[in-house]
Amino acid sequence: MNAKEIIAQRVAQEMNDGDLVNLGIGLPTMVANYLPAGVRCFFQSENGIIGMQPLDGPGSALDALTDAGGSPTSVIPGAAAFDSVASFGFIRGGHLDVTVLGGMQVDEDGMLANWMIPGKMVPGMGGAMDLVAGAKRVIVAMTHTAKGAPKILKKCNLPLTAVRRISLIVTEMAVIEPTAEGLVLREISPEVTVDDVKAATEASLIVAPDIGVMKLAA
Amino acid sequence: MNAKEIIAQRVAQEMNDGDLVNLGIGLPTMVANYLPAGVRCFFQSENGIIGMQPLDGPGSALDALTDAGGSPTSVIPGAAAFDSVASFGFIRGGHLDVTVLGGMQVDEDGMLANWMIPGKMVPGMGGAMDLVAGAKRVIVAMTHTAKGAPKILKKCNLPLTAVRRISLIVTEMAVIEPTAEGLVLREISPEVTVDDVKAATEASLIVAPDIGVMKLAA
Amino acid sequence: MSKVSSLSKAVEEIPDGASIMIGGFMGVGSPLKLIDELIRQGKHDLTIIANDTAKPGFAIGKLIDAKAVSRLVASHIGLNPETQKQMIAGEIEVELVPQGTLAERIRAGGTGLGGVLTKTGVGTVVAEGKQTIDVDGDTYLLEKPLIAQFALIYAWRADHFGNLQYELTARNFNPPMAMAAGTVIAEAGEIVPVGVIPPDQVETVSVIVDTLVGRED
Amino acid sequence: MSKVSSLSKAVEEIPDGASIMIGGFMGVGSPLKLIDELIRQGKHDLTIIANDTAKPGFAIGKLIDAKAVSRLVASHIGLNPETQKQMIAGEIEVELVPQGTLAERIRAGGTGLGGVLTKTGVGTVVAEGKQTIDVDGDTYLLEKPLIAQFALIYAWRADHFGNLQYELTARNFNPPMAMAAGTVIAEAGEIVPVGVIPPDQVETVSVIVDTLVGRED
Repeated sequence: MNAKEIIAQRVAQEMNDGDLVNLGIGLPTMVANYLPAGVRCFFQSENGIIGMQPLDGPGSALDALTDAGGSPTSVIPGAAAFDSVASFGFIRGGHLDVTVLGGMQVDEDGMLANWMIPGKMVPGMGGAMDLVAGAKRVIVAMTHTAKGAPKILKKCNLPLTAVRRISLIVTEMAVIEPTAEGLVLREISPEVTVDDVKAATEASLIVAPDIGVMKLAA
Repeated sequence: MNAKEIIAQRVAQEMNDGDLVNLGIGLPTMVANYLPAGVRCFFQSENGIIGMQPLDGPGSALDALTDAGGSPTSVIPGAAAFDSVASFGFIRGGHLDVTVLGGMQVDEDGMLANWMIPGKMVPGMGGAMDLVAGAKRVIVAMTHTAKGAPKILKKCNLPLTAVRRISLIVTEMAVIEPTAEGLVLREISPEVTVDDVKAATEASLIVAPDIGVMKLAA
Repeated sequence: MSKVSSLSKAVEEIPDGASIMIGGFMGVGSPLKLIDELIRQGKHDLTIIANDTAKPGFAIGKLIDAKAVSRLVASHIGLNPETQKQMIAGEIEVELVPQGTLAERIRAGGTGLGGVLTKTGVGTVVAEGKQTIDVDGDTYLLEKPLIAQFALIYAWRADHFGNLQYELTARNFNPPMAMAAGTVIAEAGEIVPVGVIPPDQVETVSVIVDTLVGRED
Repeated sequence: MSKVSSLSKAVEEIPDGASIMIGGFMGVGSPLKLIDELIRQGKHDLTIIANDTAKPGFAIGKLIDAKAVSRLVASHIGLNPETQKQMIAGEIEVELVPQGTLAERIRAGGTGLGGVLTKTGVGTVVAEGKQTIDVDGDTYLLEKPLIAQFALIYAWRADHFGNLQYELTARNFNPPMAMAAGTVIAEAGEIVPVGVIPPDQVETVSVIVDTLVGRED
């Protein structure tokens, strides 16, 4: 398994049956492929649908049915479509159980930066700021480092996505929970040691007394 | 013709083809019966419909299709139903061309009071405050006096419905336009004189230089 | 994942003293069976948020008749003399709210907005004690969001997930209320298999509905 | 009372320098023919309010390619490098707005609200220069209403009055934009006789639509 598959599989274990879930474009989208048996989630896409599921095949694509990246998608029976106003009503109103987003940086306060690099990349925040401000749980799914440099920092130096402590960080090396006391290292990958994780992390980590090993399929 | 019929008929002449119109319960509802030839209006009811029209007969009544008073109504082809949030979006958003409401008092500043008599009658404002604050034109359709006492006063002593100068007052005696300069007497009924109107009005009236006579069917 | 429940069990979870939004406009689109069951189970001291109290002997009017309501937030009570009587006697505390503002306050509560900025009520008794906010030279009243512990909704049709469709003017306050309550109990005229209602015709999405009661319970 | 117009006539009424809301999300649900006609008629110096600018060569991306846009209010331009290029070169002034806030600001503009009170953006660069309002101990950003001179809408189906229906995720920003513009021009996939669309399936009501253009114009 590559890093992305490990992350997606571990994030999927955080889902509960019946959850309303928004998956960001890219890595987070892969989470839908790893849901534990018996767990059915309702996937929302912020462009206006609840009940998204992957396309059966290219033949069933419809111009008017796409995910938030503009790619064709399909729906489960019992899906519902609505406009952007209603879509963000769910998100901002606290109706979304979980959002899974990518991250550029997370810091010791659990703050997330994932939408711009000043002077370099200004794509716009899209729905990210509403998702981080409004979802019940915010899970950041990202590789532990970028080109060898830590992404989990003492303090974010990129512009924040929201002033809100996110719920969980899942990387290919570790599961880390931001708390009022700091970043708690909850699980490590079977491939690494606690010291490996610490070495790849700029922020201080509090090692949980009951630290476990990420359960991953072969 | 009785007073109410006169008022309804004169108010109907204010409507333009294609107008979106909200008629209050009671007298204002009668306006729909007197639209000039060639004038088709879209009647909105604040409980969530545009395209209301009177019921064909009792046999066609439907529990789920009523006017704002809860009485069965019907719809034109091309009508649309929506919730209360959308309904007041039209009203507050300035999409309503005309609202016709009853009045308890109107004063020299063109302010309307029509929703409560403290200590006596507190029915609640329903949609009246939104209608008066939001409609493009507010027409007050009311009898000129109540039990012989003037209803067009120097200053309202009942709680106001909105701080907004209404567009027109139509009574069985006169058509009066509130302006920045005061109440302008535009038309009088064929049955009365200017002095009759003045005698039945507490507020000062500015007689329009081109004052006319209300045109009414026999 | 069916949410269908018996009428009595659905209403049993509502405690005395609960805050409840109830859909309907003069009883049209009100969940009549849920209301009857509230009375049968003797619920009392309720806070009701609704457009109106219908009339004596009908819909929310029955809750007033039963003296089950201690606090009421509504836009209009003029067609229910019993509500006015109990208000004047001090038995019900009544907050009257302009109808459009009531709808928006409920919407704000359900969609995570901090309040409503409206011109409706500016300069009137409705503005007393409230903050006003100037935006680019215009003055708006800041009206606060409304939420409730429960919403009792009437839908024309539901599927077993809880997707809801409404009919004509029986829609009214039901859709925004379904978003603004902790627990949403919907009474449906008909309950159909999942997939029967096309995605474009779902008006209240299943994920916010907790319990379904059929009309023919 | 038919509102059907030719494509060229519908677009001729839009002057250079106009402010225009355009529906669509990555081009899905955008009025593609109206956009092409804006370019054919050489409109320029436009202010565009839209969720995004799609990608080069497609939908709103074509207006960017044609350098027809001088100001843009959007939530996301990451998939259109040409927009980013023109922004960095100072050719387009870009205001980036969180997507939910963009939707609510348009809704506020169309429904007469003085602004939006949202937690989204509080404490971030989005909050810079904006007023914050405290409501019962929580801090909200005051985001101002958006309106435009024109809205260009894409509907799956219309009747001749201008009642509109949308399809799945091609809905997105079209319904709120139709409420928030002085003149609403809708491009429809199909135009049917009045009465064909049932009242409960009308999503944008005819009274706010000014001009209709058929897809096969």
